[in-house]
Amino acid sequence: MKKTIAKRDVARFLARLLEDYTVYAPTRVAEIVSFRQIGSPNDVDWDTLVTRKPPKEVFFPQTEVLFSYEQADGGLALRSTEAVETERIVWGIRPCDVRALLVQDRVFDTPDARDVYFVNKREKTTLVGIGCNKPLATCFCTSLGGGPFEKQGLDLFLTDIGDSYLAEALTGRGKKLLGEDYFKKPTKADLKAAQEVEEAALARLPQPVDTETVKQRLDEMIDSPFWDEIQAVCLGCGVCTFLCPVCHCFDIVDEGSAACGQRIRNWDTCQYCVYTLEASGHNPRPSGRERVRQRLMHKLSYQPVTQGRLGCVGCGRCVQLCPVNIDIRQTLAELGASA
Amino acid sequence: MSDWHPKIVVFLCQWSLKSDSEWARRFHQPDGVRVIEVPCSGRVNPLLLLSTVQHGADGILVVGCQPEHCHYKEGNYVGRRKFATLKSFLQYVGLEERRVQFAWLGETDRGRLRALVDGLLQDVRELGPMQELAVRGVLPNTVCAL
Amino acid sequence: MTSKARPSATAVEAALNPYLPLPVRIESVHVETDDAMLKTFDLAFANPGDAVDFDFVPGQFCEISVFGKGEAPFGIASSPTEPGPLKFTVNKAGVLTTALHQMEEGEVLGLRGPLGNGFPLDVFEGHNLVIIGGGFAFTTLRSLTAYILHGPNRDRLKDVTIIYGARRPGLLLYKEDLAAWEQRKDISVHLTIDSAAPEWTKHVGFVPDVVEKVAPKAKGTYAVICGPPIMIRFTMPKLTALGFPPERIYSSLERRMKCGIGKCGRCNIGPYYVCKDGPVFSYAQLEGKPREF
Amino acid sequence: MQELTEAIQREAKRLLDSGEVDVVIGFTKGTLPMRAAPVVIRKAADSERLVWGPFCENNLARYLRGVRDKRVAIVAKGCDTRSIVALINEHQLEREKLYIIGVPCEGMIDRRIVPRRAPGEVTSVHQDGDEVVVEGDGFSIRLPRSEVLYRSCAACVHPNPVIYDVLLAEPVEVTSGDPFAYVRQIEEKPAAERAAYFASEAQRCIRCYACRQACPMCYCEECFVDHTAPRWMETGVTPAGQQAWQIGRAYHLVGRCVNCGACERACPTEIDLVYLNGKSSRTVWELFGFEAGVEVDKPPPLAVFLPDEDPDVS
Repeated sequence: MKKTIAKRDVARFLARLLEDYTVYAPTRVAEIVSFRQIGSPNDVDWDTLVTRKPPKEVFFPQTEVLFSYEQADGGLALRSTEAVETERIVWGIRPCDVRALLVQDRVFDTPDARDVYFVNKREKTTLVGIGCNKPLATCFCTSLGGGPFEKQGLDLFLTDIGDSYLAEALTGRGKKLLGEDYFKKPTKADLKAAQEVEEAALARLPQPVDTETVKQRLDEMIDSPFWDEIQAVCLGCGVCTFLCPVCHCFDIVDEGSAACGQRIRNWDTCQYCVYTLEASGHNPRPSGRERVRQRLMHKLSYQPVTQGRLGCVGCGRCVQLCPVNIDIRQTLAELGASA
Repeated sequence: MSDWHPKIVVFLCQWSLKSDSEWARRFHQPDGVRVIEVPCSGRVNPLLLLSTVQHGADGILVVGCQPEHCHYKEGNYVGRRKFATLKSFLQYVGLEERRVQFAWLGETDRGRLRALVDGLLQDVRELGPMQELAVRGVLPNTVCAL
Repeated sequence: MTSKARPSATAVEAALNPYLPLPVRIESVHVETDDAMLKTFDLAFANPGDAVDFDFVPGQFCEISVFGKGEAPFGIASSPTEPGPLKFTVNKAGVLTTALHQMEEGEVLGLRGPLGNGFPLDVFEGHNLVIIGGGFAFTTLRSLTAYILHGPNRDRLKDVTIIYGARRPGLLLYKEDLAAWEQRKDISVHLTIDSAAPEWTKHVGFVPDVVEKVAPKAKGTYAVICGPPIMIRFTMPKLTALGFPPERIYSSLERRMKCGIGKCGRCNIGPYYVCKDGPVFSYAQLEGKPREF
Repeated sequence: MQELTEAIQREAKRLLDSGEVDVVIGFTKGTLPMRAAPVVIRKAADSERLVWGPFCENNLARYLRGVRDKRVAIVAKGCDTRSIVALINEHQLEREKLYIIGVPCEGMIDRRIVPRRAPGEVTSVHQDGDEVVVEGDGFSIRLPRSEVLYRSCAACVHPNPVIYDVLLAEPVEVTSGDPFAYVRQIEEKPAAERAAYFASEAQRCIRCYACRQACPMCYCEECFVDHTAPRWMETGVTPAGQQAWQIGRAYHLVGRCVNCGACERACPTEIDLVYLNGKSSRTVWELFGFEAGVEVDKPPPLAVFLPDEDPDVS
């Protein structure tokens, strides 16, 4: 189902949604645009295409309490924080970030172990996506099978067609939102305009990479000097992984005493030396070589097997923000090039 | 915060005032004062002070021996430079000057420690509870009582 | 395994939230080695219903919570055939294990599990089995051995051989069990220490050399090997020389783990998670994967 | 710039060809506008990959700890050489194993400020005298270079290498400003305002430790933030944990920081880190007249003392 909403009505529509939902949207704080809970439609930043931090933190916060514990008189009381009360909306999520969530779904929501903290939030959330009319120079979703107007995983999809948005409901949840008065039947011109922006966006983006070849080559490169070249300049910081919408690794720690405290989880990264360091002092990934290899292999070789999806969606955050300009697109180009 | 009572921690060099562990026990500790003996004021890690503040202390006093009287010859000289820079740094990030105090005491200064502790308590009472540097606790409503 | 009685309330909750530990009580603590670096903790479920629901196979592990210090994975050293508390043998190494070593009878810990795959007993069935262990990596091997020797289970395997070494006699784990196994006719036990010691009448030398000396026949035999990396590195060529193909050599891998359920990522080796797809792997599975273990 | 690039390439080629060094650490062309990327060159033929320009923002001294076993040449601007001196003074490097290719520095362009002054996505930036030409889809603007320099560069008083084996250009003129003017701005605020400011900056910290990893002086085998016994601070992105990390890191650099600003440039959430480090440098200057990394064999100020000095403590 497709409808349109005039841009001047969007703020009122959002205000209406805020009555029933907790809404997360891109907001700007000290020049950094990230998804945060908004209190009013005015909080929304409409201009930023790729947010600094990915929206994964709405479902998988960087620091999250799993439960609090208390021990007294030989008894143990645990209070879990898994329950999610209110319905949520993530507003303005981009197709690449949605694609990343679909990978995370397959990590956190498996038949043998459902991560209730992630799953409960996912189940309570309506995703309102928006297409990317003018992809950035660092965007490469199309290299990896995605696209600036890909709709999979979304409930409602918006296309900016000038003075209004074309809104397409993709699920029952999306349809429910389209029920509001602000939405009108689209004209032929609206549909044509949407098609035109989509074509224009695609023209700005790179060609697909042969990811199957990339995987095959990587699998043969475990001992390759290739990794030494990357390691030589990699700082070993967590920027690429923390800002990656797909990366899902975490650490679990207790904050508190034996008597009472909280068990929390924090984002963690394979790029840190201490990530795999064992209490004995043994480290199965002793140098940057193994660590840079792990990141790329996990995304491009292992995840296609374990999650059935690539661990990179081409959002370009790691490309933009790597302090030493390590660029995964170069790796893809080198490995994906026909022999 | 009418039910607030100031909490202060004293890091006391075990050699200062020729004190031994007996001395600390004899020293009457008012409510809210915790005296921790350390082998040398030079050994007091700035991170320990930060951690103490974040664990709920409202004020800190570090006591070392007088210059030239360090049991380890120069521990307090090293400490002196460390604390001077630390103090200016903590003040810069917004900690009130009187929250963290340092003193060098000698054999004849037995009465002074008491006065310093009382002074710090008084300062902290005036300043109110420590709020800077964010007291620990991931979710405020589930923080344990310290 | 057969299905059990209705789960207790706690177990239901834990089944829905895989991160919630079940309360267990330290029933007893036993110092295993003469350097006191290894202790075995007998843990009993605080809620008896939880024990009923706890089905496991040898080779599986649990995440044990020491509240305030966190969680760490430990292989289950007791066998599912042994009634009573679960056994965990813990080497004092880091923050959590040091805290655990200081704990006493009656104190409460948390436990999540059983986790991981365990030894492939159905694969071993009808074959000979050689169990090779070194140092304190004998915990799940104890579970495996006790399981095999329990009642009719023994008939499911042909010859069973154990080769177990430690630096010196005082560092061998489970001395009473070893003594009892040595008395049995249906299992051959080879114990070794690194260098000769007074009153020691058994093998002297490193595990790889004893493997060579004992020379278990490879035909129709599976090998299970657990031990420090250096032992495994030198034993593998011996096994290969004896004719063991990689698909008939199994090992239980150790990696730092947190979630234990394949989410947190750190025990990833190639397409596997040691916690979820292991910890027991055949060497055939590990071929061509990064040697990150 | 082109001349310097060619001079660097020639020097690198000569050093590798003659076998004088095993590797050359320098910059190569980046993949984005306003970026140059650190590179480690091992073959003389690869020397042509080296570049110089207004985007060589990383402090390359950071890489020296990874190549201690080799004879190394390093392309170094003023701040890089100060870090080298500081590392030598802390016995982390041997001067004899290093060949320093000194490059006078005119200051690096802030890749975060420039896009904010442009009307659209920036696709190309180059320097033209005292101006920076910024181009993108349908626009081309010129900005005064002095307005788009990194804060640390604008305040720099050591743009010329303080130590080198070869200097590839005439030294640049040193501005005689107050190197700590930006610190003074903060100092003048009331304590509560300062506390609020640093708390709000710290709040953006994602604990990626890019600041630490980018810093030449952060060479500890195990960083205090990773200590588990004792654990000094909360582990997560909580206000207490974030602030403790920021303060702990900056304080640990007292008398060691050379104010290169590499930490701030690496920070993905643009935390004003130089204000923290700048303070520590200002303090050691005021108290001990010490400036890090300008004099070989002058030990860091917290490693020494003078018995008759009297730093204000009480």
